[in-house]
Amino acid sequence: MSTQPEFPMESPLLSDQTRGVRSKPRPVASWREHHGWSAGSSLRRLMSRPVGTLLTVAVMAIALALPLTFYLLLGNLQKMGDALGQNQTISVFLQPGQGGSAADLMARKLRDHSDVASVTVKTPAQGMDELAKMQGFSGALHTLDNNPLPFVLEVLPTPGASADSVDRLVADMRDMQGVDQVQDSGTWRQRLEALLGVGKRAVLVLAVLLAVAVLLVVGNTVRVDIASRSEEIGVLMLVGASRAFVRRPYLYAGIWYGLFAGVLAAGFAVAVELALADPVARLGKVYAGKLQVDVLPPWLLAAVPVAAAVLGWLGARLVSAWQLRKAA
Amino acid sequence: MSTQPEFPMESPLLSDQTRGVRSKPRPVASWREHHGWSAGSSLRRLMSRPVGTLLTVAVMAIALALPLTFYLLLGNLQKMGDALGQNQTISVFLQPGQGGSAADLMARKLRDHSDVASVTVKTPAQGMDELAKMQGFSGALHTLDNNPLPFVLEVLPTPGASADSVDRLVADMRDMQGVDQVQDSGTWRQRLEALLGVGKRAVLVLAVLLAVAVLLVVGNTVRVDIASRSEEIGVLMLVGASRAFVRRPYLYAGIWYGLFAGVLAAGFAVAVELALADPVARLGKVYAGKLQVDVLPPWLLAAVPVAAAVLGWLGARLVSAWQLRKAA
Amino acid sequence: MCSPLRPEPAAANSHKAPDLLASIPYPCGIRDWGCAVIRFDQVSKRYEGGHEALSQLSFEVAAGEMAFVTGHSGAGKSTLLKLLGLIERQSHGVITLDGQNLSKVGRAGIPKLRRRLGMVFQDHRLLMDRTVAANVELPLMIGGMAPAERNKRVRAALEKVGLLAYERQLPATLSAGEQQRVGIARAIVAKPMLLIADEPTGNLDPSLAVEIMDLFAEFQQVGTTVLIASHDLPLIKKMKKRVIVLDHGRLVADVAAQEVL
Amino acid sequence: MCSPLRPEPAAANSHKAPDLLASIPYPCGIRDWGCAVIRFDQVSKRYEGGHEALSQLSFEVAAGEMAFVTGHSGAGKSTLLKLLGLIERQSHGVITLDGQNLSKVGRAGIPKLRRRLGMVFQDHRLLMDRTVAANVELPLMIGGMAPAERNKRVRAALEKVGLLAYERQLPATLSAGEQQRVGIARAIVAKPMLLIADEPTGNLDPSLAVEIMDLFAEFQQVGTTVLIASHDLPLIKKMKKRVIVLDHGRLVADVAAQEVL
Ligand SMILES: Nc1ncnc2c1ncn2[C@@H]1O[C@H](COP(=O)(O)OP(=O)(O)OP(=O)(O)O)[C@@H](O)[C@H]1O
Ligand SMILES: Nc1ncnc2c1ncn2[C@@H]1O[C@H](COP(=O)(O)OP(=O)(O)OP(=O)(O)O)[C@@H](O)[C@H]1O
Ligand SMILES: [Mg+2]
Ligand SMILES: [Mg+2]
Repeated sequence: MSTQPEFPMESPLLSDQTRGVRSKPRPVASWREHHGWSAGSSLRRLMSRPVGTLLTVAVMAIALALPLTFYLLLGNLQKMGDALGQNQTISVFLQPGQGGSAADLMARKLRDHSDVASVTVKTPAQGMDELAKMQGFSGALHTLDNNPLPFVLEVLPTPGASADSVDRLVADMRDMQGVDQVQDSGTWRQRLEALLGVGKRAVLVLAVLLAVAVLLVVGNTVRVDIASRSEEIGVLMLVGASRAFVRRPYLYAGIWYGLFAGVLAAGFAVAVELALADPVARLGKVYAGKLQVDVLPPWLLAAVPVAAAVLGWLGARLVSAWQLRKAA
Repeated sequence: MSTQPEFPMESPLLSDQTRGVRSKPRPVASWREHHGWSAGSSLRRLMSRPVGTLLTVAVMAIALALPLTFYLLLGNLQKMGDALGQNQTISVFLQPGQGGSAADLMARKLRDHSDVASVTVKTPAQGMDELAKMQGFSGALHTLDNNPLPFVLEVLPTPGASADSVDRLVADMRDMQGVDQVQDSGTWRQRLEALLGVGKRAVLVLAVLLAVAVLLVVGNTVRVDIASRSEEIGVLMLVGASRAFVRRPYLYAGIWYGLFAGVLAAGFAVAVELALADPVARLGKVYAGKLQVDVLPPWLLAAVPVAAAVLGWLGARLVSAWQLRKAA
Repeated sequence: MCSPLRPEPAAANSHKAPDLLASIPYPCGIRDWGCAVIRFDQVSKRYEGGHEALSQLSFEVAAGEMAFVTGHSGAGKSTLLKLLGLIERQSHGVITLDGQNLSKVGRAGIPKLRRRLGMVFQDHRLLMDRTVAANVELPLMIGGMAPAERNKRVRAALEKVGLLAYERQLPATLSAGEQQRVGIARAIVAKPMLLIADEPTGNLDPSLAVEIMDLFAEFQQVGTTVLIASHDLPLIKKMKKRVIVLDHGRLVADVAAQEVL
Repeated sequence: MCSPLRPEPAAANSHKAPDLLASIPYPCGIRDWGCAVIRFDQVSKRYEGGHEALSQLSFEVAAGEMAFVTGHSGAGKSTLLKLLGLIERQSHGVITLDGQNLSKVGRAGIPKLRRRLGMVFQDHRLLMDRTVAANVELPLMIGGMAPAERNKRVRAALEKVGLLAYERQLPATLSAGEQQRVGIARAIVAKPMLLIADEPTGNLDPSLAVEIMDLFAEFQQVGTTVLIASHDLPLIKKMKKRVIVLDHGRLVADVAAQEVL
């Protein structure tokens, strides 16, 4: 017993004289290492129970796909609305006394208005022709020798103009000198606006519900994940792991869930796009090719997985903070 | 040792001479008892972790509320479409030679048509008045001494008539003797039909997604529930529990989840109804009170929790059957 | 009915059912005294990893007999008991339990068979979210016993292991030895025809261990067959019961009760 | 530095640090030989249920000392060790560990403290979804050791408990005794300054138990303080180390190593 006893580990370890594990502090390297390990092991863990992972990812993907789908639908509705709105001309009837030069002057003035896209001058003769055609008794009115119709300006508002600005335009024109009457086929626009109003309100309600749903699904999944591994967490903390260390694999799991769900959701959205292509194309025919399907921009499709991963991380972070507080 | 040794349980148990637990077979009573116990204990278990239960129920409720909301939206859209459709009259221009009696005869004939709601006869004088008012040059046409306008029948199709049947009606009227021309302001209806076509297609796509989502959420929740209790299940099976016995509390948990989620979803749907009431009312004003909000019928609101409970039970049944197959 | 293949217990193996038992009418009535309840015939168990935990094991345990299984750590004691509870299946050979070939027991038959056994597990296997009483009550509940009788039996069993005072507590609030005794109470509460205990005294102090062993012996007195895996040699010697010794999965000694020193 | 309150070990208690140890330079260098590493001062622990598991416990364990804690099932052995690992907190009294008042250790300090301890748990506490080697590696990974050195140490520790062959297996495929030894390997792999073992030989056969105890003694030889809870009296007697005896939470005897018969 005169010789100093060896430390009861094999010889290669005897060279290190300090006790414990922190023989050579290497915080950055070990931090990087554990991040890599956490990412890898959490991924392997998800892969090791493919059915469960797929179920969870699918639920999250659907929650993510729905807002995308609504975005798509609303975009297309808006386009349709615009397309419908584009056909709406406002007829400005000049007073019977006003001649062609007055009409041209007025037309030029109106063309400068920011909400006006184009102005067409209709002579009394053109008006009579049109009236005859429109009312279905061709030729009958041509027998009239004295054309009683006034000059009419057909004003087309700019395509994007809102109902309000068009209303203001109509009021402006009513106040112009030499104008007898302004006829705005406004019910059309009014009806459409009302319809879109309902649609927008509904989409808003649904979007709120869905945002809540995404958060709930991510949070719930991670919560359950952590709850089912409470034993593992307990063991890790018993052998000296810090909270950050314990949490790391769960945060990565959240990121993975989000990433996969995001990719799947983007895929769903593209599928919906394709499903919508056919009816929208048929609708397009009504407008003789004026309507193009509104598709999701590629940047958005790419952003979805990233945003979902961030959301997954966030959900995992929140829930894990709350649950680890209960652990010893 | 000449006396027979007592069974090593206390005296009240010695009276029963048989071994094991099935001393007096009472299958029905014990079955009922275990059902009651399962229902109660699974409910207590859910209540003991309120946050987790609430999260799960909320996710399920949202998945259930969405189809309800779509049902509501589609119903209201359809109503709006009908309302818009109701304003669509078809103008039948008779040949110039046809007099008032011929017009009345034709009107009477048309009123018998199943797709026709009402027919109004417009005399040439009325036509001229209207034309004058409509075109904005009041009085000007009255100076004409020879009225060139024909008799016109204003035909209003029955409110619920489809675009197809109205098309057929128009074709029928075109073929009638003495009819010069039939003018159907059909683009209106065509546009609306196209719009509703897109909407219906979209709702179908979403409804499928949501049905999948409901099943996934229920299944996933129960799966995770069972996975996190795999140890408990193992213990129960080790002491002789049958699969049906082990499964029972999970089935009840599924029922409870479904029931709560269903009640919450019905609440959500009512909230959406209220949120929609305002814009629909505004839309209603456009039609001068013709439009009423389409609300969810009470039987549907009552059916949702029941259906959800059944769905929860089904999800639990499927997943538990699959998961217990893996247990020893 | 004895299995026809069975040699006379006293002849083939070096043990005999104690005379005392012969005088007691066995309540079950389906087996003869001294007849083999457990019969291993060239049983081997190779785990998936390739490790042969048991190899060519042959022995019999008579009805109403109490026997110890001992051996070093990893010798195969737990594996042997797990085969009897159908927790694992043997790779080769035939195991007969109460005249029933265990290889023939299908999935539906397992719960029925387990309800006739009382098992004490090396890792306790308690339900951590139910009280001690609820844990002990489990086999009775599964068996469909009436609540009043259940309650009586549970209290009797808990009293036997000295834990009646802990009735309403959760297992997590008990010491390891107390948890182990809850497991023992659960195993005996249904008065099984066969008691299988895996290291039932591993967490108990010597005097308590003797008490528990005496409890098992009491059960043997009324005809229950008892098989206990243990590495506690002093305790085993003290009990003076048959000892089956395993070494790396092989039966290396089978010492009859009378021959235990 | 000794805590100033500390009485001379040989004076206050009936034990003395073995002479042998005095000649060995302690590698850590932050404490004097024979100085109290563990100091319990009137410590009581009352669990939420109202049960008083420990009452007014006072004793010291010197640096480099090896001591057993024994007592009946439910005496409070595990509770005592849990207080040292900050798994439970005492209700009254002061516990000092290596000069640090444990009541003053906050949530952030717990992991740091635990990294300096090696704990063997009565219920093993292994991660069932990681291999044996990964389980043993845990403390090193948490400590941030480089992979190559980690691997060396893990193999050395597994070799010490005779489980190097099981390196790649999952704990579920090991026998209870093998699992227990994995837990021991995990406790020693980081060369802790204090080893706390709760019933480390409860699932081991007598000869293996002696081997494991000898391993703990080897650690003591290089200056590690070792505290072992055990109910295995023959084994404790054989080891000839200090024995602290609990009875219903009270210290009823504290036998110095030399006085163990
Ligand atoms: N599921 C399994 N898969 C692979 N090998 C296993 C499995 N279970 C046990 N083994 C191995 O079989 C051998 C016997 O294990 P068993 O549990 O029967 O030992 P034991 O005698 O009960 O030991 P102990 O006294 O330590 O409990 C051990 O070497 C063990 O590693
Ligand atoms: N979490 C807890 N809540 C309430 N009481 C507890 C708790 N943990 C332990 N006890 C009680 O405290 C007493 C001491 O428990 P402890 O685990 O320290 O005993 P032990 O000496 O380790 O026994 P064993 O040898 O059986 O492991 C026991 O009576 C136990 O019932
Ligand atoms: Mg074993
Ligand atoms: Mg203990």
